[in-house]
Amino acid sequence: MIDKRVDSLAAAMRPIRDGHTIHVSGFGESGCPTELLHALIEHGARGLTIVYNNAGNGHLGLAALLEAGRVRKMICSYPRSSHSVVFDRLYRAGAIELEVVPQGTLAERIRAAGAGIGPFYCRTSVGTPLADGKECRRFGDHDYVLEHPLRADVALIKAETADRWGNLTFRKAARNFAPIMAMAADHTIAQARRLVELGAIDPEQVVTPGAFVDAVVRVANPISEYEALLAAKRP
Amino acid sequence: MIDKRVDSLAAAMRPIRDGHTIHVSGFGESGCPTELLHALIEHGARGLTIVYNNAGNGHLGLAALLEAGRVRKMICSYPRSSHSVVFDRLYRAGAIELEVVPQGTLAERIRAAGAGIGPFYCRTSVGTPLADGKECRRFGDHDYVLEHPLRADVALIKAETADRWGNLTFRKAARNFAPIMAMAADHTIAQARRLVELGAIDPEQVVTPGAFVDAVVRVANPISEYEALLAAKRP
Amino acid sequence: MSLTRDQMAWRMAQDIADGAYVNLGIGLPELVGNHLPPGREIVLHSENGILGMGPEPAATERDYDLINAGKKPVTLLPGGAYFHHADSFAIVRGGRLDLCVLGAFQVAAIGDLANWSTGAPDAIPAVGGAMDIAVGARRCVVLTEHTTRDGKPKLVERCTYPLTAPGVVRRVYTDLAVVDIDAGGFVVVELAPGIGFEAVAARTGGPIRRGDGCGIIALPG
Amino acid sequence: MSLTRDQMAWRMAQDIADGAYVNLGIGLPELVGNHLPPGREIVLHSENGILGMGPEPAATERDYDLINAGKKPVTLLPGGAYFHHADSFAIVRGGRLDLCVLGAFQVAAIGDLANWSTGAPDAIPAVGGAMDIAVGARRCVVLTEHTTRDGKPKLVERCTYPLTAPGVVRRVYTDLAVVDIDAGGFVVVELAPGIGFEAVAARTGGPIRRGDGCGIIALPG
Repeated sequence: MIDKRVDSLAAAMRPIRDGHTIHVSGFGESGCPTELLHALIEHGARGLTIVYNNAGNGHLGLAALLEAGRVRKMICSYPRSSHSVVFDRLYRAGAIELEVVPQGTLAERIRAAGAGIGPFYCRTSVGTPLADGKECRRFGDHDYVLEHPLRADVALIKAETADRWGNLTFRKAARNFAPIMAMAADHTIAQARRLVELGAIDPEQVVTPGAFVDAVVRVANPISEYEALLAAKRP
Repeated sequence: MIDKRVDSLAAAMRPIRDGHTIHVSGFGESGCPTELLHALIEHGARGLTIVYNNAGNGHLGLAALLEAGRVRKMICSYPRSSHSVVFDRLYRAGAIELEVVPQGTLAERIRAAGAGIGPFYCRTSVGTPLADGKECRRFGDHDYVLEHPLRADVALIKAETADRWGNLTFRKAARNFAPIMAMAADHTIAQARRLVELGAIDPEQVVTPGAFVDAVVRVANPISEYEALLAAKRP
Repeated sequence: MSLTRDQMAWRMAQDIADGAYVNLGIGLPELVGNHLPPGREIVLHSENGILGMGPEPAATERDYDLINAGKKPVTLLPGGAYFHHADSFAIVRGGRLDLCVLGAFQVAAIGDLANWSTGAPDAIPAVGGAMDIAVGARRCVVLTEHTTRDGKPKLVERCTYPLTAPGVVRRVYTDLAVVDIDAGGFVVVELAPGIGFEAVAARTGGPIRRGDGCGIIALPG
Repeated sequence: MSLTRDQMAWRMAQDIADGAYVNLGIGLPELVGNHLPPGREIVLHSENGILGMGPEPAATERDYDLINAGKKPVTLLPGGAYFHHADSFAIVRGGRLDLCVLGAFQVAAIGDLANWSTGAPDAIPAVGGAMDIAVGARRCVVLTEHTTRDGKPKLVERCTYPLTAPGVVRRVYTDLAVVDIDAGGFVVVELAPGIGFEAVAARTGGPIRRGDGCGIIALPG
């Protein structure tokens, strides 16, 4: 029998090792698996490379993982926000490595890894400093840079609904990076607000098929990063 | 106002020109826009290059287009079936050009065009005759061949539900090539069994967003290729 | 008199065609969404996986699973759709985004755009989706003040800041003028009411000329 | 006695682990689906965009929008899903397909597979998804008769037909034996009841040896 449901957040973290590369879904707060990140802090893995669009807000979720000193390198498109205080401090102290990737190229590199293709040529970043050191080549009327697939050992993603085969649906724009990150990791762990019976998700409406998912944990009431930031501001 | 609904099949064909490359959705009968293909015959365009997984069955749909002598070249993965009599005859007579592409590479080349990326490296076909003449290159432990995006002037696809913005859903495995072909054409025409009010398709369940679709035509009761083949066999 | 930020956004919005698929950059370009001409259906794209973005919701209706690229709560219009990030940038690079409206630090007379980094040694580099969108959109225009806060030209001969993309900008909407970019450099096609061509040229750092039939920006009553 | 096609499919099916994601090639491999061991949940993938394929439907329930890669009507199990062709081959190449079971014209002692073309000058070339699946699946096995209809070996030293993929096949299930492929060539690990190693070797065209602990295929009562 296939049963990808895992009883606890702690149990879900067991495959993670020091030095792993980890995809983390989300765009700002939307779609970020905050509870999985907190479980990762408890788990204790160090020297991680984190692939995430941003670099964390306030002092919870990814910011808390950064603050705990577990992250060696961030790969992201926009590691700056009015609340990215922890990353700012680490970066300015030279305590963390940063690879900035254009957002669409980041998404496409992740998807290429998930689709099992090799490097691909992309026009984005040609003629900019982000193309420095990359192979540049002309096809037809355009110049392209060669971009490499970005695969992870583990993906931590946030879903709305899951079943025991690992089929997933998402909520509104919280979908963002989750489906492609789920494809592009050796071991994909999803937190889901609801676990439903097999067959309860319409097969036409499955966004991420279970083949891409290894473990599912229920988090019925995920933390709202926005609410937490508001609360932190209150006197 | 955005209204991509077109009144007639004939009107939908107007943007098609002689010599166009045309994506046609479907896998066998499933998802093949037979009525759009029949309208294309009526329209009269010649010298077409058709991208389709197979090469037509019996004497309707794509087979009828081939039989009418409108196709210069087929690009497909599997141009052979027990009923592909028209293509067989044309091919053996040297009356049609054929480019055979592995099915996954075909899908990925179409998607690359749709995603606006350039050529990509793929392991499939390395060491086989289908890699002959292609650039081969090693990355890490594997050899890859360079594959090029496959874009079309027009895509003809079959959908289940459409709205006036061109949002589409599909039915079961009839989805197959339609969503990626819709992405990869300058002008995408969809036949849909049902046209619904704007907002009637749940935004989470849109498979092809309207941005990829230019025209929608209602075909409430599409021809069943299977039934037609059966009928042709009856005495 | 130079235009207000809302007047700049309004002027830009008048040029968006009915039925256009449009991405509005973070900051000043976001204001364009408040001034879309009535009677036109314009589909706003957000790179985090939305087509058909609607206006900001009431405070009680905010949903942080439905935010724009600037991380602000938005709404979804009937006909809108959600999709993942790779599909979202497929729309951008795949030729299905008719227009992007971006902010800028500098725009060069040859269409180069610099809008992601001032190159300051202590700045944390952050690019977001700007490079993908600038290269991918069928038409790329800029909405920005004509000069920096300390009066330096933003329209320049060559960008001194790191580029976002070379040769992409077709038109710039500023508080002083509407400026096209062609093979000869900047061309003023409309002036803000009360602003003379010479005043614009004096605040511009690259080759600029007055376009044939250059008019006055007609602001709403 | 050589195995029937159903016995061959049955034997292969016994090696599929509970929870495996599996693609069954067109033809003989399709029969494996009829012999999946009870008590194991095995998810069948079809390259036209299906995970969780179930058995053939009753004649009255056939739906030609739900067909397998061989274009035959199938059903969908609870937990199944539909997706488009690019996503389908992402499963294949992206490392999420545990096993593929393919037919073959020839399998070489170094694991090369030839199963799409006999190279005949009048044949219409047609490859389908075989190349992608042979390269992409984590484990690739072949299910085929040991020899051609006219008695020529299908297990050969080097393939003479055009390759599907080099060096991918790990095991071959035939009507005579179960044959692994390792650095030394073919290794017989099980023999059909009543079939001797010498008889298998005589019908094999490449280096072959008897594996340690080579047993007899245990067929169901």
